[in-house]
Amino acid sequence: MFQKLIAESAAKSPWLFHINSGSCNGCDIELVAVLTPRYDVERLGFKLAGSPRQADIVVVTGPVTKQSLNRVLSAISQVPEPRCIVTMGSCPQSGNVFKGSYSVCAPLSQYVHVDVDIAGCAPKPEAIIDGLAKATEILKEKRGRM
Amino acid sequence: MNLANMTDYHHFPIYAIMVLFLGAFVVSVAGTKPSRNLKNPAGARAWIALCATGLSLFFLVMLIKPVMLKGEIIAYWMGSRAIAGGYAIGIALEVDALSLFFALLIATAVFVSAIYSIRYMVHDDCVPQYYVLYCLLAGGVLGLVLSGDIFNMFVMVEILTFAAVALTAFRTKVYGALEAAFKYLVVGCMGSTAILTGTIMLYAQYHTLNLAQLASLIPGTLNNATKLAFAFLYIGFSTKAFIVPFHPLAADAHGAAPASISVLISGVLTKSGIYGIIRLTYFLFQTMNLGSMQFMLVFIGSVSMFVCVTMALAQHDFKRLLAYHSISQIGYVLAAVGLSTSLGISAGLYHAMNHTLFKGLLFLAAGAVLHETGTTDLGKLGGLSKKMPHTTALFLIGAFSISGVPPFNGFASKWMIYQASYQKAVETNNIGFLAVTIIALVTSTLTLASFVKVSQSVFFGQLPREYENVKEVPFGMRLAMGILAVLCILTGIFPNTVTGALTQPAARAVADVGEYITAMGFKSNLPVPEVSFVQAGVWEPINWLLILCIALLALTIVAVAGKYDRVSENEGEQVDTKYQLFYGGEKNVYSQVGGGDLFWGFKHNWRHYFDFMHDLHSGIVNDYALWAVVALALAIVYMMIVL
Amino acid sequence: MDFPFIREAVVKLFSKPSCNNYPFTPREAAPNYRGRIVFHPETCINCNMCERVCAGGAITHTSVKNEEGDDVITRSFDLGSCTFCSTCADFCTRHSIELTQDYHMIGIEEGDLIVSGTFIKKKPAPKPAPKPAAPAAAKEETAAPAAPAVKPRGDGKPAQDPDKCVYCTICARKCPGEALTVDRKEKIWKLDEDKCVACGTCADVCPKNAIVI
Amino acid sequence: MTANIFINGLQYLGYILIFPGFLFCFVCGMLLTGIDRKLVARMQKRVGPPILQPFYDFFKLCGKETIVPAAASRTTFLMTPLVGLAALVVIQLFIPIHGFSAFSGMADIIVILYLLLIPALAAILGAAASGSPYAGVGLSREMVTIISCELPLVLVLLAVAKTVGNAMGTGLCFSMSDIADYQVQHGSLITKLSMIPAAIAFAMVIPGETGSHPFDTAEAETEICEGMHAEYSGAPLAVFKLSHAIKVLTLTSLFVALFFGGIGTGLVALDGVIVFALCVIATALFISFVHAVTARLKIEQVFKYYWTVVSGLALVSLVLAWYGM
Amino acid sequence: MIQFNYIAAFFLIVLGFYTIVTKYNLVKTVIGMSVMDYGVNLLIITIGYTPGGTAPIFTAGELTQASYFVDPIPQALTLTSIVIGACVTAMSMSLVIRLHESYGTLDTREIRRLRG
Repeated sequence: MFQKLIAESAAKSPWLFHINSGSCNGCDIELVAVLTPRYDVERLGFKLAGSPRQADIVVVTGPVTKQSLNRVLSAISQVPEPRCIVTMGSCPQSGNVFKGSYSVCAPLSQYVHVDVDIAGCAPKPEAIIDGLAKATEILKEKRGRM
Repeated sequence: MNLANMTDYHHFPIYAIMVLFLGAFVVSVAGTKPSRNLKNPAGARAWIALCATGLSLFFLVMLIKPVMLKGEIIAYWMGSRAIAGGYAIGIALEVDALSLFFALLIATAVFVSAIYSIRYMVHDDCVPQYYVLYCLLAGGVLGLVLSGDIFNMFVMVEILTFAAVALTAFRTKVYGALEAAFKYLVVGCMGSTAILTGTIMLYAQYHTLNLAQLASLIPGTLNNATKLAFAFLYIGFSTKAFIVPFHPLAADAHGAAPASISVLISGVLTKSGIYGIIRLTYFLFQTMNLGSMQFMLVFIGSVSMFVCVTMALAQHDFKRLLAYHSISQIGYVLAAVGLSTSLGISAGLYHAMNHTLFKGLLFLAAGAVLHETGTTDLGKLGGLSKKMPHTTALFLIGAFSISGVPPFNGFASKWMIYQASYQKAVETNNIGFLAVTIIALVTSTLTLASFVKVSQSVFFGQLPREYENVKEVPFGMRLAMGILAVLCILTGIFPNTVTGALTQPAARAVADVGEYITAMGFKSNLPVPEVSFVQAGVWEPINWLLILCIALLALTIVAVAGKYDRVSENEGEQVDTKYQLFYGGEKNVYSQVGGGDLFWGFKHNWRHYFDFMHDLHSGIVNDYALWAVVALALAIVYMMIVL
Repeated sequence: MDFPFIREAVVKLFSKPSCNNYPFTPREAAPNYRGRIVFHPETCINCNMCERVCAGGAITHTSVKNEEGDDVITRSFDLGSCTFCSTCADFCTRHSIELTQDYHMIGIEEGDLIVSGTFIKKKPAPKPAPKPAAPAAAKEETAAPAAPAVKPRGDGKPAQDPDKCVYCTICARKCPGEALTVDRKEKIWKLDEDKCVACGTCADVCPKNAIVI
Repeated sequence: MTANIFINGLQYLGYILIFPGFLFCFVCGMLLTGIDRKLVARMQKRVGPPILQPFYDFFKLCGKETIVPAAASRTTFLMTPLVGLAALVVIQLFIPIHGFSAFSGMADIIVILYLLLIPALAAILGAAASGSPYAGVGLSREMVTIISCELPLVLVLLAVAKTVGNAMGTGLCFSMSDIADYQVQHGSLITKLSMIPAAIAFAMVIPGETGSHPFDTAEAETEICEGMHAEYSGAPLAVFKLSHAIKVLTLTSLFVALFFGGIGTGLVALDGVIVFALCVIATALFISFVHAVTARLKIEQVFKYYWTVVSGLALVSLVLAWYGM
Repeated sequence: MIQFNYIAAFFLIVLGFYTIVTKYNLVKTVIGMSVMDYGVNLLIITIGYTPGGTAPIFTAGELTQASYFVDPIPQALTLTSIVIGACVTAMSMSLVIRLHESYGTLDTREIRRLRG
């Protein structure tokens, strides 16, 4: 019963950790917009965590520049299981307009397994909410597997 | 002399002193050549010193039953030269509960420190000489507190000052050791001179040096010369107790001396000063029922308390920081003793005892860190808890004790001090004593803050590379610390037993001066006082701890059942990124929050005060001498006006 | 310390939250929102203009020959690389690309974010009608005399009016299929029939209106 | 005899585990936190999380992996949350609820004042043991906050001791249960003139002690990565969150027990308890309100604020109490 | 005339204090300490002085009244005090030598590594 409670709770209280890997701040602003009164994801239990140790969902924005690659990867590795990695915006998914630059290491998916991609440049807050909802489903499923 | 006569407990005080001086003699006779045993360069000499201190402790423990529990006062005339013609000619030892209380503290500290020294002094040269001085110091302090004769007190003060100065300068290579010793010597000698001058003035008036006789003669015959003598004696003993304005000496001396000696300086020498002040104010002059005297002691105690704790917050050296805390705690003792209520005296003595225990423990822990890493700079150390887990645990016990965290002993005694000062305030309807309660409570928190700083910058935080190979200290050193830690916990958990057996008899002895005089064979018409130790509040740590333990047990069961401790940890030598610290994703960043900046939020508001204090503690010996002279002048003026 | 928000806090405590309760009440995007790309392959003429103008390099195509020899062209738009700038749609002469108001673009599996469309480009193999233009590959001189009689070719491919043409090479530079070769010195205007997709861009950009379709 | 001891033991165990103890603390503390979060959200014109959200958070964290950093000292790192929680529950046991306290006669207000240090100290030690530099910054701020709160708290408690002592004729009274009894007999302390500034000062201390806005510098998640809890994950973090929730409950009920005790309607049997509960909730709402309308202060401002404004109020109260008003 | 002794004694003590406080040379500080000691010794001796008294030695028959003796106890005390004073001087001089070795100066204003 306790396990079931935990699995149920896992979907109801996902905490986000946001990593900016060289983003233009467009996506970052949208992610913050999600917390504002109009969208208010806190009613779904979402919360921005300050440290990766406390997070369930890692949201990566930005084209994963060469400087930030190792930092991003180590921060992601510090998130305890079960965790879910979400790329937000086009940059971490492909590199977007920075594609092919000598200093950009995107896509992120060639280094870690990315669970959810939220497309958009920058994504609309509704799209972010949808993506995070998908991420919580994956989270619950992962918790069930543990 | 037959054996039965020799084992009479009346002889034990002198045995306790003799054993130590004999020890010093035997050690010095054994020569100065270090033994080939690398683990113990002093060889058998260390064991001789240990035996001497142990025997001394044994003799004093044997005295607990007659003196503490039965209330007997041992008056012991050396060579049986008792009173002749109403005047005490011979040299006397007089052991009442107060003397024995301090003697027990001293003997315990000395014994534990001797255990510690064996392994601690391994790296030093001239270790044989160390033990000579060590025994001299111990004997000097013990002689001071057991003596029934004011001139002998002076002689013992000189002996212990000498030994202490020599031991402070013992590690001549240590940064500032010689300088600290010289400052201590100059101001210490001014103090000794003041004691001698005061003694002589008393002798000129009353033609006796015996404490009991002086106590019976002085009251009611105060004239200017007596007041002058009182001021001189008071300042002399203040220098020994290192209370404000003599605290910089303590800081210098503690920082430079070996840790085993710092234990003695803070746990033993300061106590001898406190003992002197108690004897002076309660016995010789019996001035403590005067509001002005109470005011002076409480004021100086509170100032010491607060000034030294703020000075400690500004320190960057482990041992200097501890030294300032030491004086801060002595401030507690002085303020409590100055309240002049039985509860206050009992609380003050209890705190004095606890101070010896926990400050000894802390200095030994600092010594352990110094022994393994070679430095006590808070900025350079860090993360030692992984390498020295036992030392860390013992340090934390000491830190909790000094910060007054229940259920350790510091809390029990501080709680008594708060109550005593508040009760005094209510009884006398004097809001000034209330300020003492508040200062004491705030100081306690500041102390905690300071020790959080130490634990963060020495034992926790990140381990610097150069200390990768640090190991736990040898068993002998841990044993010494362990003894003190166990005593810290026991005296904290059973406060009523401890106060009943040790501090209340001592406080009763302080109140009952007439008994002290008559025991020596003089006449006294002082009434037997009513002594009560009633407190408004209760502190029953056993019940409280029991509940806490049950709660903790229940939690632990839940935690274990819930596989709380099934955690993922790094395996193997290489540290995976998952187990590295989160530092913005950075790898291997050496970043430790400096020990000095931890309390910016507090210090920023007090920056003018801190700047002022820093300028004031200039480190020039002339300035400290000037403080001593000014203090003497102020004391003389104050005594002349109020007494 | 001052508390500038006390009044607002009290007022808002008793007012309705301004939350739009998104996942439970669906929401339309604002007008002119540029969301998910929809591709109409049936109108695409494979001019590749969209690929050329795409900043993020999100548009790719693959070309496979089927058994009849026709090119099977698959054009795919990677939404995960798109900046939704709408330049491709603006440049598309056939209006095959459309940015809808659908913002729901979540990728979980591989390919969730790929929009693609396939069409078959008939092989111009027998070259039945536009025969005359075919030999132009080698003979410039023959092309030049035919020039005066400039008239629309009817198959959507461009024809040059040599009188008007100043050989500015803009048409060649703008041609998405690189079917035009213009040499300014030699005064040559040449069309590669195979490459030309009859998009009409050259006629649009010609400053002298020298190209007719 | 044996049966009696057994029954007594069982009763005390029940106290510890169920009523004022763990279960009660867990449920009530979490509910208070949930209400707080909901209310703050509403004041910001948000919908806010469900009231049961803290429970979800707690259970979710219990199911997460617990990572012990390589630089941390394992035992300290894992044990400190439990010690802090146990100490908080013990304090809750000592706080009398309308004259009823599970373990009466054992708690003095200064003891409670010092017991309140233990959870904070446990958190600080755990943070230090984690070795994180962020935790280092966090713990130093927490320590400064403790220092800041200590002075006003001391003054308030001394004023209370003096007031009750005056009324009881003993001069001073430290016992928590005596204070509660006094209030049941003579009406609550807030009705006295001298206690009004003290109550205000105590109410201002609560946000500082619990680390809520605007005094949450120690856990500033946006600047120093959750500060003290930067390296905590999984179950230990859940315990810390629970401790925080219980601390709110403890401080608010201490506040009510000190100043609003003994108010009863006399209409129903348990009126005192109900009024007590309502007062606790009202105080918690007040804290939420302060949370919603303020922004985080700098740590030196926190110190300054507590040592000037709040301490001043408390001092006024103490002086008034001293002269028997 | 005994008052001059007292005045001289206190003058010496104060002179010692003055030297210690105002002189920035370590050797002068040591001299100040010695002067202070001598002042105290003079004080002790003066206290034991009885006008017209003789040495406190009993030789059979010469003296019958002990009141003609000077007080012997201060003399014993003085001996102790002198010994201690000598020790202080020796010890402080040895420290001064070591200080000069490691600091290269005797100026107290430069020997202030430990402060604050």
